[in-house]
Amino acid sequence: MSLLELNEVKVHFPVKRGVFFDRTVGHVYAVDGVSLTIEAGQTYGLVGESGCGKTTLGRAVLRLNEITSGEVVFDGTDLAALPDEEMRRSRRRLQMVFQDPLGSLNPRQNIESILAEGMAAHGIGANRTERRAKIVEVLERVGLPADALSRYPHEFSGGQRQRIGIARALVLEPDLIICDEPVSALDVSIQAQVINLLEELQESMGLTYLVIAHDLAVVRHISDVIGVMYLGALVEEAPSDLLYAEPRHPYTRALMSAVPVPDPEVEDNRERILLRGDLPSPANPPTGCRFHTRCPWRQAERCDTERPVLTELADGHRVACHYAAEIADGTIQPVRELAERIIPEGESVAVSEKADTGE
Amino acid sequence: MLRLVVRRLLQLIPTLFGLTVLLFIWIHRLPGGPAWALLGERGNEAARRQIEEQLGLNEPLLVQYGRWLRRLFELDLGNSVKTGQPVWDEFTLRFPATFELGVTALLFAVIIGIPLGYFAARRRGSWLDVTAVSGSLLGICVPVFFLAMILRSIFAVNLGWLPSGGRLTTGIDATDVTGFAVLDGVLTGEFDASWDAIQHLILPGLALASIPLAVVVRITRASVLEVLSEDYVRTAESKGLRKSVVRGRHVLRNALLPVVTTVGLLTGSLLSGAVLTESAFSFGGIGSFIRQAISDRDYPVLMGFILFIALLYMLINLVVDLTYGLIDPRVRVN
Amino acid sequence: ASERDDDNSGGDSEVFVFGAAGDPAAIDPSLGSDGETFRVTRQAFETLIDHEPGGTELVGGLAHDWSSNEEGTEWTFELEEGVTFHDGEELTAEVVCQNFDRWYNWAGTYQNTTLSYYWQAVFGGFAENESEDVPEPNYVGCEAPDELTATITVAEPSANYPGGFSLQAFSIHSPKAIEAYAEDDPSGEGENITFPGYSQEAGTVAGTGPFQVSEWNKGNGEVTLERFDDYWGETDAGVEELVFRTIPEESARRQALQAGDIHGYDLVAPADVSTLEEEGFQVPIRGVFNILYMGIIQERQPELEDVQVRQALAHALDRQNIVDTQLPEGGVAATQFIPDTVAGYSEDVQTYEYDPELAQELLAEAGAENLTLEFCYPTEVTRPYMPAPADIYELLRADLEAVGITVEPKPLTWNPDYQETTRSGGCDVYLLGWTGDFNDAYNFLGTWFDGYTKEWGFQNDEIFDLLSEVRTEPDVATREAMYEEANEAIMEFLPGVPISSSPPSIAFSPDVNLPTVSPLTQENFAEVSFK
Amino acid sequence: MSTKTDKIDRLAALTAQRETTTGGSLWVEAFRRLRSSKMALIGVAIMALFVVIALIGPWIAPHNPTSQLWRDEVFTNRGEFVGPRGENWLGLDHLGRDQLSRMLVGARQTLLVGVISTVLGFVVGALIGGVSGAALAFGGRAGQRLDTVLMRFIDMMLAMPSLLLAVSIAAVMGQSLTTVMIAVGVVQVPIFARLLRGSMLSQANADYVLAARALGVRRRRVVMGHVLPNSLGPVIVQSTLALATAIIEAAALSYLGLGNPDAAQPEWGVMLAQAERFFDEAPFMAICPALGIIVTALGFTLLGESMREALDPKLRS
Amino acid sequence: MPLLSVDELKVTFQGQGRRASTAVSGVSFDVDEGQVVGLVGESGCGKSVTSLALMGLLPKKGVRVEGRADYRGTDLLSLRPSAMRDLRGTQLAMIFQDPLSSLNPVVPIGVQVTEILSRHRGMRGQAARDEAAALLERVGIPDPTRRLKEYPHQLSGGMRQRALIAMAVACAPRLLIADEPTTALDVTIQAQILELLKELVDQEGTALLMITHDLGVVAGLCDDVNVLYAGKVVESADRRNLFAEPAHPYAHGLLNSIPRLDAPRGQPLNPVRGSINDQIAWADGCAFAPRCDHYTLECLEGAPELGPLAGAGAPAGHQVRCVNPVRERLETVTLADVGAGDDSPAEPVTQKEETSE
Ligand SMILES: Nc1ncnc2c1ncn2[C@@H]1O[C@H](COP(=O)(O)OP(=O)(O)OP(=O)(O)O)[C@@H](O)[C@H]1O
Ligand SMILES: Nc1ncnc2c1ncn2[C@@H]1O[C@H](COP(=O)(O)OP(=O)(O)OP(=O)(O)O)[C@@H](O)[C@H]1O
Ligand SMILES: [Mg+2]
Ligand SMILES: [Mg+2]
Repeated sequence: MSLLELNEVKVHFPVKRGVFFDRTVGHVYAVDGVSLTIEAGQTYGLVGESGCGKTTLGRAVLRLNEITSGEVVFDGTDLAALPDEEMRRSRRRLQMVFQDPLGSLNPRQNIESILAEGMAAHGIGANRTERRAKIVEVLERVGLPADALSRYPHEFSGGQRQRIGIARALVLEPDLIICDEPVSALDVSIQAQVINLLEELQESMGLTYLVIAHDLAVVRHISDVIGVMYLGALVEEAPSDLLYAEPRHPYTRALMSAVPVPDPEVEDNRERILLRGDLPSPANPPTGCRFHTRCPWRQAERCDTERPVLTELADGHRVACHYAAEIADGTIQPVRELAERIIPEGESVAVSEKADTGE
Repeated sequence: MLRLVVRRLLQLIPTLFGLTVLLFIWIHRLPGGPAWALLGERGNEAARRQIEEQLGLNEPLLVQYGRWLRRLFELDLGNSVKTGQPVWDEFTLRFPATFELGVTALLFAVIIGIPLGYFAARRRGSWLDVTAVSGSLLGICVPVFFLAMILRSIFAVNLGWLPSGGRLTTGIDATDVTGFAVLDGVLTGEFDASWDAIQHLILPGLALASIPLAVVVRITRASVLEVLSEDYVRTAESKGLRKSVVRGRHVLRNALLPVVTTVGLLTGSLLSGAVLTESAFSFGGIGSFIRQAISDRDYPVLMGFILFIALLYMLINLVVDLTYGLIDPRVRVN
Repeated sequence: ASERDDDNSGGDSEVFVFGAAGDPAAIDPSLGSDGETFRVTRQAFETLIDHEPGGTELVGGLAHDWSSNEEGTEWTFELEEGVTFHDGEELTAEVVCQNFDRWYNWAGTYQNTTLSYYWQAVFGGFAENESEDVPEPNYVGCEAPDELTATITVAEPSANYPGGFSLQAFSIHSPKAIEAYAEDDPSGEGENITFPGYSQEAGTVAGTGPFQVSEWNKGNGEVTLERFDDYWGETDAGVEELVFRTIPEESARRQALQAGDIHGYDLVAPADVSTLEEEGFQVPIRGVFNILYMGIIQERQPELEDVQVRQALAHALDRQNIVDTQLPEGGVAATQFIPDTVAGYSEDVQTYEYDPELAQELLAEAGAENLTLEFCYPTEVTRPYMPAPADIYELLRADLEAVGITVEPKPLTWNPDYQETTRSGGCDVYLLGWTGDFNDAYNFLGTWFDGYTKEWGFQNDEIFDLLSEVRTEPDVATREAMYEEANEAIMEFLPGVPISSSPPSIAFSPDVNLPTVSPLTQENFAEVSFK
Repeated sequence: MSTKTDKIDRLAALTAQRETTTGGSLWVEAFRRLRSSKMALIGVAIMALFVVIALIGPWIAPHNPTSQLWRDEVFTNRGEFVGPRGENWLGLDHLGRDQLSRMLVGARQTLLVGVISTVLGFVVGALIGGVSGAALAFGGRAGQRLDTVLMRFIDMMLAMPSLLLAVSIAAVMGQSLTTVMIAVGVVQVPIFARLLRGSMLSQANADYVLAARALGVRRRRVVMGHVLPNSLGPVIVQSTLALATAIIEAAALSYLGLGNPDAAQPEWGVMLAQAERFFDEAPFMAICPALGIIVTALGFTLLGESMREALDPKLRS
Repeated sequence: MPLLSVDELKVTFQGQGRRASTAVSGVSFDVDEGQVVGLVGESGCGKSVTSLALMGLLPKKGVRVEGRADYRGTDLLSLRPSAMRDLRGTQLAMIFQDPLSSLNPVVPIGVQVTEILSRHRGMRGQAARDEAAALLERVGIPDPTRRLKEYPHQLSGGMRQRALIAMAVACAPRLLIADEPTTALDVTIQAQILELLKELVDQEGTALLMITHDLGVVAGLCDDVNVLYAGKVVESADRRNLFAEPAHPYAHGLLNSIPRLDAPRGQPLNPVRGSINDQIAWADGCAFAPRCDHYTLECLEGAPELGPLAGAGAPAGHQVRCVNPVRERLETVTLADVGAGDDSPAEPVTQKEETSE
C-alpha cells in the first residue's frame, strides 16, 4: 500500500481587499487538483518553476495550509478530514525540512530545546534525560557533535543548520519527511553533504521523502519518481531516469533543455528549446491547458479550452498533454513564435520563421 | 477610486458609533457636573439640581444617549453648557485658528524636519547627525508648556521680535471673511493683516511643531538610511546619473513614503498638543476651548469635539492612505 | 522692553488693551454672574447705585438719590437727568421699570440659574416660576410716579437692599434694546441652555456707560468697546477704544504686558509684582474686599467638633506668614469672616494668635494628639483671594504638621471636583474664600452661616438665628450692629479659620494714566488714558 | 607522525582563531554596534546616572527636601529668590526648600512614574496586542473577529488626543500618584498594542513558527514560546522611548494641576510646573527640573533610538 | 592589451566598532574586448565586492580599496568620483542580481531608462522615449511603449531583468558587469536572459564580466573563468581547460560535488568538506587548507602564489594558486557511459572534522 496518496488536492488562497472588512475578490489557485502517490521507502521529487505551488502542496500535506478540497490519505487516513487535535498528533509521523535553514530555527532556542520541543508535544520520552539521550543519538546520526546541544542556531554554519533541521524531524521518528528545497539555500560545495546525508538516512531508517526542489539535477539525483508541476498542477510524472531520458510534456522538455550543465562540451553541443514569455499568474490561470500560452507545440482549439488530465503513457509515465504521443513521434512540429530553438554553432533561428517558411 | 473612498467612509460609521457609546458613558461618568463650573463659589445644591434638571442630566444615561444620538441624526450637536452656544458654531468659530496653527506646525515640521533628517542620514555618525538627532529629540523631551514660556520669553519679551500671543494684533484692520486670518488678509487685500497673522503663528507654531518635528527628523533619517542601502540606489549610481538625480528621484522620493504616513498620524498628536499650546499662547482655538470644556464638564462640547476629532483623524488617515496610493504605485488601487 | 512697543505706540495710542483671564459669558450684564463678564459690561452699563471710586461705600449712579420706606419694602430712586443710552434713547423712570419688569417676567431658559443667578439671589423668583427649585419672588412691582422717579416694591425687606441695586446684573438697558431682546427668545428646545443671541454679539445691547460694545470677536477672544461720545457723565472716556483680550495663562498675561502687547492685566501673581515694578510697570494696590478661610467640616471627625481642637488649628496657623509671603502688598491677616472694609466688622472678636505651643497644648487637652486631617486644596486655579493655592496649602501644611497633626493632601481640580467635594462635605479641612458683591456683611456671612450646610457640617442655632434675623432687617445701622454681634459669635464658635484678605493685583504699562483701582475690582476704564 | 599532529594542531589553532573573529549573533552584533555608537553611549551614561541618583538620592540629599528650612530667608526678601550658593548648590525654591535635595529625592519619584506607567502601558498594551495578534494569526474566523474588535478599540484610543485621555482619567480616578501613572500608562497602551500585534503578525509567518506547527506543537505553545518572544524586540525598544515620553507626559499633567497630590514630595514635573510662575524672577528654579527632565528623557530616547538602529538589520554597514 | 586589467585588488571593510575584515584580498584578472570572463565562487567569497569596487560603488566610509584596475589606461580605483560618474553608464555598466529590488519601485520603467539617455546621450523628450522603447524592444520586451509607463512591480521577473539589461546597454558600454544576473530567475527564464547576454556580446563586441556561482552558466557562456575562494583567485583558466582539468583542489572538489543532470544515478556525491567559514587568513597560509584533502605543511607557509600550472601538457594561461595542485583529469561521466562512474570518493564525510569548529 502506498504511504501517501493525494487525491485531487486543491489549495486556493483567497485574495483579500479592504481595510476594515476583508472582502474576497478572487483566488490564487496555488494548487489546483493534484493527485499523486508515494510508496513507502520511496523518494518523490517535485520540480517546477517558482510560484507553481510546490511549497503549498508540501504544506498542504501537513495541513499547514488549509486544504480547499481533495483528500490527503496518509497510511489509510484522510488527513484533510481529521479534527485539529488528531491532526496535530498525526504530525509526528509526517515531518518537514525547510528551505531556509536559519529562518526555520527559532533564534532564541538552543538546539536541545529545538529538538525536544516536538518530543514534548508528542509525549516521546518520559523525562528530560530520556529525551536528551535520544537527541544525542539523533545528533550523532546527522553528524553533529553532542556539545551542540546547548548552542544556538546562529553559531552553526549553513550546512550544519540544515542538519539541525533534519534532526528535528528525525527525533520524532517520522515515516514521511517533506523536504522543501532542502539545499537551495546552501552553497554548491555544501549541497552535496546534505544530499548525501538525506540519502544515507533514508537507507538506514527506511524513510519516505517528498523532495521539493527547483534544481532538476538535485531532484534527479535523489528521487525515484519525479513529478513536474506547472501552475498548480502536475504536468508529468515518471520514474526519474525515464523522465530524463524521455521527457514527454512540452514544458518538461523545455525545462530540461534550459538547465545549464557544468560541462562546456555539453553546453556547446546541445540543442535547446527557449520558451518565450513568462509564467502566467496563478490568480488568473489560462483556460484549457495551463501551458498553452507558452507551448511551442500548441494546437488550436483543444489546447485552449480543454484541460488535459494526467494519463499514463507507459509504465508509470503519466503526462497531462493532449498531444504527448504526437509530439513524441514527431507528427506535430513546434510552431508559432512561442519558442526559439538554439542550435549549436551559434546559429539561432526563430522556430516561427522556420515553421512559416516551411508551410 | 471613488468607490473606495465611499466604502472607507461607510466603514467609519460603526467605529464612530462604538466610539460615541463608549465616550458617552465615560464622559458622563466623570465626577461632578457642569453646575459648579458655571457658578463657581456662588454655586449651591439648589442651583445644581436646577441646572441638571434643565440639562436633563437627571435622566437615565440611556435616555440621554438616545436623545443625543437622535439629535446627532438631525446634525445637531447640542449647545455648550458653558457658553450656551451651539457646539457646531463654537467649532466653526474656533476651528480656523486650530487649523492655521496645525498647518503652521506641520509646515515647520516638514520644512525643517525633512532636510534635517536627510542630511543627518547622509552624514550618518557625523557631528551634524548627532546634533540633528539629539536636537530634534530635545523637541520631544521639552514639555510643551515650558517651551512655550521660553519662546515667549526670548522672542516676545526680550527680543520683541514677535507677539507674545493671540491671533492678531489688537486694533489691526482685519475683515473676517472665512475665519482664517491669513487667508482673510489675502482675500480682502489687507496684506498687513495677513502678515500680522503670520507673525502671530510663528511662536505657537514652533512650540506645537516641537514633537512632530522631532518625529519627522527621526523618520526621515531612518527612512533615508534605509533607502540609501537599497539596491535601486546602487543601480542609479551604476548608471552614472548626476548626484541630484540620484538623490532626488531615487533616494528622497522613496524615503518620503513613510514620512507621509507619519505626518498623517501626527495630526492626532498635533490636536492634543494644541490643547496646551493654544492655552499657552492664548490662541483661542479648539484646543484651549476643549481644555476648558473638560473642567467645565461641558458634555455636549466634549462629545461633539471627540466625535469631530475622531472623524477628522480617520479622514486624515484615509487621505494619507489615498495619497500613499498616489505616490507609491505598488499600493495603487485599480 | 521691546521694539514692538514702538511699532504700536504711534497709531495704537488710542487703543487700550487689557488682558483678562477669561472670556465674558455675555455682554448683557443681566445674564452674567462672574467678574470677567462684569468687567466688560461695567464699561458700557451703569446701575442705579454705584460704589465710590476706590472704595466700597454706596454712592449714586444713574440715581443720584435713593431711599426706602421704614419696612424696607419700597425703594425710591431719583434718576439723573439727561442720561442718553448708546442708541439715543433717554433714561426715564419708565425705562427703569421696564428693566425690572423684564427680569421679573423672564420665563423658560431665563429662569435657569445660569442665566439669572443674581436676580434669583436678590429678588427671588419670577412672575411665573417654572421650577420648584426657583425661589419665591420677592419683587412686587415698579412704578414711575414721575419722569425721573422710580419706585420698586418688594415683598420682604432684605439685607440685599440697597446693595443689590449696585450689582452689574441690574444695570439699566435702553428700552429699544429691551424690545429687541424680547424678540430674541433663548428658550431653545429641551435640555439646552442657550444664551440669547443679543448677549453674544455686539449691536443690540445698549446701556449708558462711557463705552459702547462695538465688537466681540470670540475666535480671537477680544471684546472691543468704543468711546461713547454722548456720555452723560462729566468726562468722556480717556481712550477711543478699549479692548479686553482673553489670556488665560497667568505667565502669558505677564509676558504679554512685558512684550507690550497689552497695556494692563488683572490677577497679577504676587511673585511677579516686584519684577514688574522693577521693570517700570505700574502695580497699584487695591483695597481688600474678600476673605480666604480654612473651612472645617466638623461632622467628619468627632475631634473637630471639639472647639478646643478648632482653636488649636487656629493657633497653629501662621496667617501673617501667608500674608507676607503669598499675598500681594496690601493683604491682611483676617480675624473674622469679613474683610475690614465691610460694615459690621467687629474689633472685639476673639482672636487666635499664632502660637504653636498653645496649639499643641490644646490638642493634648482635647486628647487629639494623633489628629489626622484630610486637607483639600484646589489646583489649576487662582482666585482673587488665593493667588497660589498649592503654596498656601504647603505653608499651612507645614504649620499643622509642626504641631503634630498629620495632613493628608487632597488636591482637586477647581472645576468641578473641588467645589463639589467641599460643598458636599468631602474633606476635613479645605481652602475657600469669597469676594463680596457689595458692601453688606450679609453677602459674606449669610452665604455660609444662615443655616446648616454640609460644607461646614455643624449646628449652631445661635449663629443661624442671628443671621436669619438680620436677613430681613430693613435698617442698615441696626444690621451693622447685628453683624458685629454675629462676627463675635462666629469667632467664638470658630466654625473655620479665617486666614486673610488679599487685594487682587492689577498691573499697567508705564505709559498709561491709571484708573482708580477698586477693592471690588470695579475699575472704570474710562479713567484710563495714555500719557 | 609528530609532523602530522603538528600540522593538525596548527590548522586547528588557525581555524579556531578565525572562528572568534567572525560571526556572532544578531544580538552580539547589535550590542557591538550599540557599544560603538556615540548616541547609545551618551544615552546609557545619562540613564545610569539617573538611575543611580534615583536609587541613592534620598541618602545623599544634603537637606530634608520637604521642610521649608530657609523659608524666612526667602520670604523676607520677597521676590528676591535665593540662587545657587555654598549651602544650597542649586539655590532655594519659592518656599525656602533646598533645590538640590529636592532634585535628588525627586529623581526617584520621576523614575517611578516613568517606569511604572511604562510598565503599565507595556503590559496592558502587550496583552491587547498579543491577544489580538495571536487571535488573528492562529484563531481562525473567530480570532479574526476578536482582532477586529480589539483593534477598533485601539483605534479609538489612538483617535483620542492623548492629553485629553490622561486628563479625563485623572478626573475619573481622582488625583493621586497612581492616577498619574495610570493616565500616562493608558496613553501608551495603543502604541504598544499596535507594535506588538504588527510584530507578531510578521513573525507568525516566519519559517520557524511554521516548523513548530509542523512538529505538532500546540497552538498556545507556538504563540507563547515562539511568536511572542521573537516579537518583543521592537516593543522593548519602544519602551525606552516610552519611558522618556512618560516622564514628560507626567510633567504636563503636573502642569495641568493633575499631578502628584502631595506637593511637598518633590517630583521633577511638579517642580517644573511650580517654578513656571517664577521663571522671570528665579529661572534657576525652573531650569534645574527642566534640565533634569530634558536630559533624562534625552538619555532614554537616545538609547532607544540607537537600540532601534542597532537591531535593524537593514542598517548594518 | 586587455580592456580591463585588475591587479591585486584588495578591499577591506572597517566597520564602526568592528575589526577590519578583508573581503577581497588581492584579486587579479584581465578582461579582453569582446570576451566573457567568469568570476565564480561560493557565497561570500568576494565576487560582488570585486564588481562594486570596479564600478566605484562601494560606500566611501569604512572601506579601503587598494590595488589597480586599469581600464584603457586609467586606473578606475583612483579616479575622481565625478570622472567615475561620467564613465559609469557609458563605458562601464552593471546588471544586478535581484531585478526587483534593483529597480526603483516608484519610478516608471520609462523614466528609469530615459534618465540614463539624457545623462549620457543628451536625449530629451520624445526622442528619449522612442530610443527607450527601442531599447526595450531590443532586449525582447513585448509592447515596449506600454511598458515604459509601467512600474517595476507590474513587470514579471524576466522582464525586469531585461529592463535592467536595457539600461545597462543603453549607451553601448565597453564593459558590462553582470552580478549573478539569473540567480533570482527560473530556469526557463534564465536561459532566455543568458541567450540575450550572449547575443549582446556577440553583436556589440562588449566585454562581459560574468559573476555567478552556477558552474553550469559558466560552462555555457564564459571564455575565461576565474575561481575565487576567500577573496583571492585560486584558479584561472580557459573554460574548457578548467572544466576538463581543474587543478585547484577547491575547483576540483566543486566540480566533483555537484549532481549533474546527465550523470548516472545512485552514486553518493563527493562533497567538499566543511564550509566557507572554515577558512584561515591568507596571511597564515592557503585559506582552503582546512577543507583540503591534500594539504601539507607547506600550505601553511603564507599564501601560495598564483602561478601557471606546472607540468607537461599544461595548457597556457591556466593558472592556479596551490602548492600541490590536483593532477588528475576530471572524468566526465555522462549518460552514455552509465555505470562507469568514479567510485573512489576522495574521503567520506568525516563528521569529526566537519564539526570541529
Ligand atoms: N498564504 C498565501 N496567501 C496567498 N497566496 C499564496 C500564499 N502562499 C502562497 N501563495 C501563492 O501561491 C502560489 C504558489 O506558491 P508556492 O510558494 O507554493 O510556490 P513554489 O512553487 O513553492 O515557489 P518557489 O519555487 O518560489 O518556492 C504563488 O503564486 C504564491 O504567491
Ligand atoms: N558593506 C560591507 N561591510 C562589511 N563587509 C562586507 C560588506 N559587503 C560585503 N562584505 C563582506 O565581504 C565578503 C564578500 O562579500 P560579497 O558580497 O562580495 O560576496 P559574494 O561572493 O558576492 O557572495 P554572494 O554569492 O552571496 O553574492 C563577505 O564576507 C561579506 O560579508
Ligand atoms: Mg517554495
Ligand atoms: Mg554577491
